[in-house]
Amino acid sequence: MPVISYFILSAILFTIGALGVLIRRNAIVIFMSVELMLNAANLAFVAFSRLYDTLSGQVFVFFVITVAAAEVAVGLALIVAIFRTKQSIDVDDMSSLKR
Amino acid sequence: MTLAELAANLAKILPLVVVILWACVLLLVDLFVPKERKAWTAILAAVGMIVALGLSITQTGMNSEAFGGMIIVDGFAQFLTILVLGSGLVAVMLSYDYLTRLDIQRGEYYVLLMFSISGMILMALAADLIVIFLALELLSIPLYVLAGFARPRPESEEAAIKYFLLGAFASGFVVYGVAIVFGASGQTGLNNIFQGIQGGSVDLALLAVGAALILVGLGFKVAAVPFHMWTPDVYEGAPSSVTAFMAVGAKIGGFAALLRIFVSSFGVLAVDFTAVLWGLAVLTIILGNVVAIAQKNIKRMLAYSSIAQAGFILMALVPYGQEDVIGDAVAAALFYLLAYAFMNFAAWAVVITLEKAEGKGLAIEDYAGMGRKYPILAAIMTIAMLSFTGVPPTLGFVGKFYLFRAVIDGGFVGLALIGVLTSLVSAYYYLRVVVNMYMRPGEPVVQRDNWVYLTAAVAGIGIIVLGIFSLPLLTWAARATMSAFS
Amino acid sequence: MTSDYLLFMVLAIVAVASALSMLFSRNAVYSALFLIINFGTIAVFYLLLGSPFLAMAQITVYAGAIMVLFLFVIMLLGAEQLRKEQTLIWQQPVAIILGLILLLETGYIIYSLAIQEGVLPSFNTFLSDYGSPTAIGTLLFNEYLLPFEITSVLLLVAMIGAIVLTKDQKR
Amino acid sequence: MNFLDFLLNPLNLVTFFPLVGVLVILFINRENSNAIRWIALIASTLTFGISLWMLVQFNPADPDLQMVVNIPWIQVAGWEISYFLGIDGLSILLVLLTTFLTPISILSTWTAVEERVKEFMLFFLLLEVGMVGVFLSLDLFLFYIFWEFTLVPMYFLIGIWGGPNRVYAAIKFFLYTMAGSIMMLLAILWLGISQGTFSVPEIIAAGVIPGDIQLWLFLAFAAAFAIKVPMWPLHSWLPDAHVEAPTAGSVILAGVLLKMGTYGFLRFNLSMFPEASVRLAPWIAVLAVIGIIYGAMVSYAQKDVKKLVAYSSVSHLGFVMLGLFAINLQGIEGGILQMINHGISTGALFLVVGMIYERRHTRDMDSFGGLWKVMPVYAVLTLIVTLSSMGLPGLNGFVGEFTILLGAFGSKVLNTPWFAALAAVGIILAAVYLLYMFQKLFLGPVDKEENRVLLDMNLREIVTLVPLLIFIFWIGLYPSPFFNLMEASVAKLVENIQVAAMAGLP
Amino acid sequence: MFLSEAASSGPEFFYLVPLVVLIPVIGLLINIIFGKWMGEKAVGWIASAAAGLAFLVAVLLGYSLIGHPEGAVVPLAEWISIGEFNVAWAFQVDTLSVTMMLVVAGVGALIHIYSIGYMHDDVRFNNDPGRYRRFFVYMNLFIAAMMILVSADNYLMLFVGWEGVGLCSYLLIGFWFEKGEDGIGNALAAKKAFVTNRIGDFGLMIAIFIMFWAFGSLNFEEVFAQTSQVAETVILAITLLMLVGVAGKSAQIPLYVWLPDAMAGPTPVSALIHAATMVTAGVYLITRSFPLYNSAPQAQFIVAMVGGLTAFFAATIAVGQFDIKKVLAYSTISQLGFMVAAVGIGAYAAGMFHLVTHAFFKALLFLGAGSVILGIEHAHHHLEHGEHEGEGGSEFDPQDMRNMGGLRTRMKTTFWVYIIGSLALIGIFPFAGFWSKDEILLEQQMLDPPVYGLLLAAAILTAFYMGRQLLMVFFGKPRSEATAHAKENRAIITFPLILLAFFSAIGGILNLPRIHTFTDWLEHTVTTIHPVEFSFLTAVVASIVALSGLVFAWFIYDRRYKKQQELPAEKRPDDPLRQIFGPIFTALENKWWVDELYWVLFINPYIKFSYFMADVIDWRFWHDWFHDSVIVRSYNGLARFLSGPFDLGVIDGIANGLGRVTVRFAGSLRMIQTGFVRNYALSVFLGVVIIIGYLILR
Repeated sequence: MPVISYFILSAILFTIGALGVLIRRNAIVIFMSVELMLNAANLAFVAFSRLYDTLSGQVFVFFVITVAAAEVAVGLALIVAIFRTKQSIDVDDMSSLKR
Repeated sequence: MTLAELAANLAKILPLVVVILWACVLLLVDLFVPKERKAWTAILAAVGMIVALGLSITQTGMNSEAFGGMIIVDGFAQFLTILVLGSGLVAVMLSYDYLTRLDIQRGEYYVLLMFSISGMILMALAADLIVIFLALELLSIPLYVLAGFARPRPESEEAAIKYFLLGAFASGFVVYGVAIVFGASGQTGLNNIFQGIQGGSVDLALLAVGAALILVGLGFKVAAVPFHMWTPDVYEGAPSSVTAFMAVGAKIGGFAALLRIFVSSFGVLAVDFTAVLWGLAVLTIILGNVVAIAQKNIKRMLAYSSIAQAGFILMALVPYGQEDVIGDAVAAALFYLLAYAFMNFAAWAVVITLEKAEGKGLAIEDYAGMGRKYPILAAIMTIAMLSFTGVPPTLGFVGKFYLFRAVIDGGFVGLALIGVLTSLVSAYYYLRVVVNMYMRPGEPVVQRDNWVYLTAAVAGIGIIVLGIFSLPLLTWAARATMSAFS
Repeated sequence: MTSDYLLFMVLAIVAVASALSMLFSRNAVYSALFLIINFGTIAVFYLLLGSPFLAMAQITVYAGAIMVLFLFVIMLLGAEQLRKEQTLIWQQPVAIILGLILLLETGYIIYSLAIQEGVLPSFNTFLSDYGSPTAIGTLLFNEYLLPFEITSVLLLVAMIGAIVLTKDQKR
Repeated sequence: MNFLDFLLNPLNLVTFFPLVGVLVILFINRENSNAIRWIALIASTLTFGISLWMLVQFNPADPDLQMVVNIPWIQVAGWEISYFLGIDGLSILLVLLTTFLTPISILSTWTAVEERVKEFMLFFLLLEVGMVGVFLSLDLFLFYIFWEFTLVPMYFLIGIWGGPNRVYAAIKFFLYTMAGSIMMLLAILWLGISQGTFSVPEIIAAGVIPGDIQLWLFLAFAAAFAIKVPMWPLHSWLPDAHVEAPTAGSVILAGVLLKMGTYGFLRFNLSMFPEASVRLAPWIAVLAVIGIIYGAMVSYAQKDVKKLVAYSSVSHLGFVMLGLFAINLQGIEGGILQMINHGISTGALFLVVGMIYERRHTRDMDSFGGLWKVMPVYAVLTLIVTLSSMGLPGLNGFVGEFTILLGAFGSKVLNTPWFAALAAVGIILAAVYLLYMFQKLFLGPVDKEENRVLLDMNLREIVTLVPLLIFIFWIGLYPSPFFNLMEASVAKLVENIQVAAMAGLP
Repeated sequence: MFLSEAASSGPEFFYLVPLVVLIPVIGLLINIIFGKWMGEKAVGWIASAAAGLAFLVAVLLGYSLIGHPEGAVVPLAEWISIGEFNVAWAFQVDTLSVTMMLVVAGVGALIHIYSIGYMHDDVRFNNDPGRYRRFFVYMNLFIAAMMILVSADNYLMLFVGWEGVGLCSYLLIGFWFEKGEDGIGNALAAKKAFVTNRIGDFGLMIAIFIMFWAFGSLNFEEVFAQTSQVAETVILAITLLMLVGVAGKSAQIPLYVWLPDAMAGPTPVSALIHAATMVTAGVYLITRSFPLYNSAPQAQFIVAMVGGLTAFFAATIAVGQFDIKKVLAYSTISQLGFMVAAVGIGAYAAGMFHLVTHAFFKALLFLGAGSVILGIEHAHHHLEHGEHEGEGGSEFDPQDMRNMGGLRTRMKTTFWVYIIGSLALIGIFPFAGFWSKDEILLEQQMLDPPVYGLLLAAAILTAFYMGRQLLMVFFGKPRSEATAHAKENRAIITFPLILLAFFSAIGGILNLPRIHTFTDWLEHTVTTIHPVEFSFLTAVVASIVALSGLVFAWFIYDRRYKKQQELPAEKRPDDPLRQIFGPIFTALENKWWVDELYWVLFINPYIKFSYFMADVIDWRFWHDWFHDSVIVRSYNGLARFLSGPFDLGVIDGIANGLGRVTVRFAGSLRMIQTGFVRNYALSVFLGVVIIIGYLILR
């Protein structure tokens, strides 16, 4: 099982995640896409970690998961807060700051 | 790791530990501080930072590793630590009255501020990609919250969500970049990666891609074009005191990591990245300076200006692969960051005095008549603007001089030329503020705020005095660099 | 090897498909559910790659806690679907084209890596306790003590942040 | 050098003494305008006194730098920046001109500037510090600091106390001059890196800059100086700045700031890049001659007196440039003297224009006429100044222009008399536009009612103008003391250039 | 000779020479500083005394020269000294310079005295008595400048005087600066004089440059000593460029146009500056530079030709003028032509001789004319005041000869001195002009026949126009009320006239044939001249020519004029000549339209071009367009372009530009205005794609 397969898979997932950020308007979905990106990266990490027979990659993934959790807490709180004022979580509605 | 080892390691990062613990304690103490006495929280936060500052100063000359090489305590880290702590202190001074005015005075503000500062300090200390990533998050997440601190003001919330979503997006790239670097080298420690490269066991093409993605993520933090677009919106929407702090702090953090990573580990990639960094720097200074002209809101203008300033600092990274130049270049970057902190706080202090609730008083036209009515504030703003432009004898001039010198020394005369030309362009919009203050009639009303006045005065005088007597600072920056990268 | 390969391919297809479905689902709830599937497959990959600890973490923290939180918020806000109108018509095609370009670029990099001998080879056999929770735990509390502590701070910060952002500002 | 020596060095004193005035003024209530005026006047007059003391100590026979202050300033990580002041024959007259014109300008603002006197005087004294610093500093870094620093006060002088279009003019002034100086900044950096020092004498002494690079450095420095001068076609900021600036600002702008450009050519381009100077001299001469003719023609077609005088500066400074790049004794000495002459004559012209503007609040020449009848003293003094400006023999302008043209005519570097011959046409044209101006203002019948009641010059105005008139006659009739001051240094400069670059010339 | 013996053993007064400059300067300073508190008389007399004292010094110098004819150089002070370029304030005393000094100070003193009376009236007619003092200051300044010119020992100091007298000329022509055509005519005339002179000075200046680089000095002695060592072409260039200067100052073709206009100055000025002294500076310059001219024969040829042509050309114009002073002005140009022609062929003595005699009789004629004008003006004013209506006030021109006539009975002294002056000018034996002109004609006849022809023609015309003037002014009947009431002037005015008339009559004795006092005197300085033997034939030819001109004038302006008086008023021509020559007379009256030609060829194009440069090139193109459009607008444009997606204005602008069809499209285009997070993310993503793409591609 070449590591390349995992790499390819993670690249595809990462791109899909990035695309999600680019084309979805729902803030929550965008946020989920970011999570997908992180997961893609994690996958690569674990694969490379396996390749080099070291655990530091896995540890990194552990940290990433934790960070993701922290981000989710703040992010969702923000989204909720915004929804309270704007009654919308469409990011395109959040464009009063411009020019 | 034994307890003794742990203690020894923690001792090396004592300023950081103090800031974090102080923040935790402050969080608890704040519960007992009544709402109308939040000044105590502010003062305690400031004291904490002063303590950390003192501890950091005692570390002068230290050059050692901690936590198995994940942390490097050296002059570079110390320089930035002191800079960050100083900025934090100033941020507290700028914030207190302002928050009261906006009716968002809450103790968590200072706690979050301190956590963000701890992230920045960690960034300066970090020598492992894992730590760098964590530090990045540690500095960012409090900033996301702080940007939305003026909740439920919609622009503040909007700034927060934009900053947050894009920040998360950018950290996605950082993570993936770290993954690829790890894939190429099997290491996360910067020193290990460097040794791996020396040993020839690293695939450079893959490493370059990883480095590129890390560059993107950090470029986002320092607001380099084309990763800058959040900047104006967030700067405008966030409370001004936060913006002032963020403009300096996030840049320090971002550049600390960029300099550390690229200079200490990725020197071999210079063939690839010289051009990339060149392009980024050029795009950033040009776009930042040019678009700033079109701005009518002073916060947005300062945002673009900060983009441009980031571009200038990026210039220092361009010759990063040349060993004989890089020392000067990094020192120039450090010095410029310091100069930038001064100019930035001087300008923002004046902005804060003039800002009224509901975002009034932020148009550049609102500065009309300042020169007559508030000559000292106007003078400070003018000094800041001139320093941004790079007119001697200000700190900004010395900073640019040093930067361009390093750039030319590295053989990038064209880059320096673009740098000076865009400085010229920048004169146009910086002068517009001056024009409004001195040459147009108006009746501005300033909020009386002694701490902010003090900040403005100190920063303003510092810009001139340190501009003339810049030797100690230059020496400091040069020593800091020497201890880290030679 | 073949069975491994087959398993990998099936899971990979599931992962990509669920990711794409997440991407194109109109309904945010569906998106979340697809994402959970995706995370599940990734957890399986972790198992395949010899990290049972991470697989567990993935299922419990990610698929479990985080995604449930997502779903909860979606439901709470009643924001499953946005109004139909598209605001940025050119954003979508441009983004997709750029995504394709990025994939092409990645493909090229991987291709050029693949034709090089010795770079990114196949995996070795497992070491005895590779990826075991014990091993990872030891690492975390020794070598990676500092990052570990930082993550704790990070979580604390997130907590404060969430409170600050949602707490009603009552007198 | 101990501290007292440092403090009492004439160069330090003359540079920074105005700051004493600044400090005092800072502590005076802004309502108390008269006290502020007096302090500014006294401070600048004392500065002039100090500069005279400096003149006494100056040894004209010594071609080298004198009264040197050279202490390390920023010396770290390969920077060799010193606080390096010195004076020689090339700069002494310009320093004196600066300290001389400043009190006169301040005196001229007595009634013209009524608003924000405090700031005005602060900026003015700061400007003096910058200008004197420019002429005295010999470290490129220090020079650049002073050089750029002068922009700021001048920018405010134009922008706050200027005419209706002042903001535009001020910004244009700032941006144009800054555009040039940033090019110079690059060249300075390059020199600092490649030579390992920013000290001008050391760079000259080393003399190792290869020819082609000299060319680039020359151009970079020239960009800054040519805009400042301003040489055609970079003059477009000048009419705006002059027309909008308050009288005192115009006097200093024309009198001193423009000289910073020509002085820069002299001190830096000619001294540091001799080969490039010799190679590019004909091109500079071409621009200078175009400037002379062009400035004269365009002056003639102006309706606004101040604009006319402003354009005449383009013409006059063309002469200076031509002289400097004749690269012989006559040309350069004439050029330096002409800098002084232009400072005096054009300064006086601006003062004169300011006086009438203060009375009538217009500068349109069509709204005057026949003023000689109403204001005879004013007319006569203006006539003398006008004649001096057009180079009438016996007055200062002639000595400068003649020696310049003489030098340019036989210059080995320019190698053709045609430059001088064409430039001499500029003298004819100068008569055309200046007499036209004089005629429009003073001759003919008094056909405007409001002109009939104008008051002649008062004592203060006469006092402002008379010192300038004294120099107009003095330099015209007996310029030897002035030439003597510069002779040795110029001779050394010319010799250096000859040794470095002109060996192969016929 | 007794005198020379006495002088050679007597004291030398050479060291006094700076006084010729300083005394007038002192005079003018006294008048400037104290004049305000002194009476008019005192001012006038101080100025006159200054001129007189200067004359006295000149006499003393002349006396010393008799004993020491080699003269001396008296240095006063260093002036400009740069490297090998050394010029001093130093005075040359020799027979040539002292001759000039004597003329300048002598005639000058007389005219000063005359002015005391003349200006007293003039300032009152012009309603500005305050200007009296100014006049005398200018006059003294002129004497000083002229003295610098003639006493310089080097070309640069000469140049100082050269331009200095130009300045005085400017000031005095514009003395009544609010008068003249449209109130500005005089000022314009003054400017014209100065600028035209500057054109000449330009030539002289270039000549000086060449001289310095060829000879290494500007000192007369040093330059002349090296003449033989310098290439001929260089000397040719120097001499020709000097001729340009001469043409300017001495009003030769093509730069003579300023002199007629210069008559706008008060009459004493015309007499002193524009007839007797300043305009002869050119002749002096050529004489002074004789070693140069002698070694450049081509230049000499051209000089003589210019002189001859000018003499003839100006004489033709003089025939068609009605202004009493304009006639004299053209006559002066013509006579200057004679002198230039003379010095052009190397007849320096003849030229200088004519210069001296001309100074006498032309000053006399001008002053006489002034006397006439004053007389008429007096009467005119008297009439105006008496009748309270007058003859239309300002329309009346007291200088127009058509308003004169019959004055011989009313202004007897003036009439007689005028007759003497005219005869001297015409060259009637034995008046001064006869001798000097004869000498010129004689030399021309021998050396340059074509020019001789021109001069002869000029001589006949001279006689004709002077006859015309005499007849129109003094004979016949008065043609205006004012003329009819004109009275002779006071003694202060007539006294100098008489004195000048005396010299005009006997001036010839200075250089009588066979004695050659003047030639010998000058030979000490101008070493190449030799006395020429008197030719009876030439004298007779010249006399016949002169007389025939007079006779023609009599025929036309007496006989024919009287006939015309019988015609009805509307058919009566203002000048009988108009009837005879018709269009040619109109051409003469309009000065051959030379001024108009210059206007079309040079002045107007210059003005137009200046305005074009200023308005179009400099302002609209360079200042506005280049700065505002190219720099600022492209700059703003760039700014807007870069911030384009954020800027509605640009999108709207594009939409409008695209026209109606695309308006609907613009609705969606407008959507790209942003503030959208996703856009920002896209930008980040784009950056990633590009950077990675770059890494792959390189």
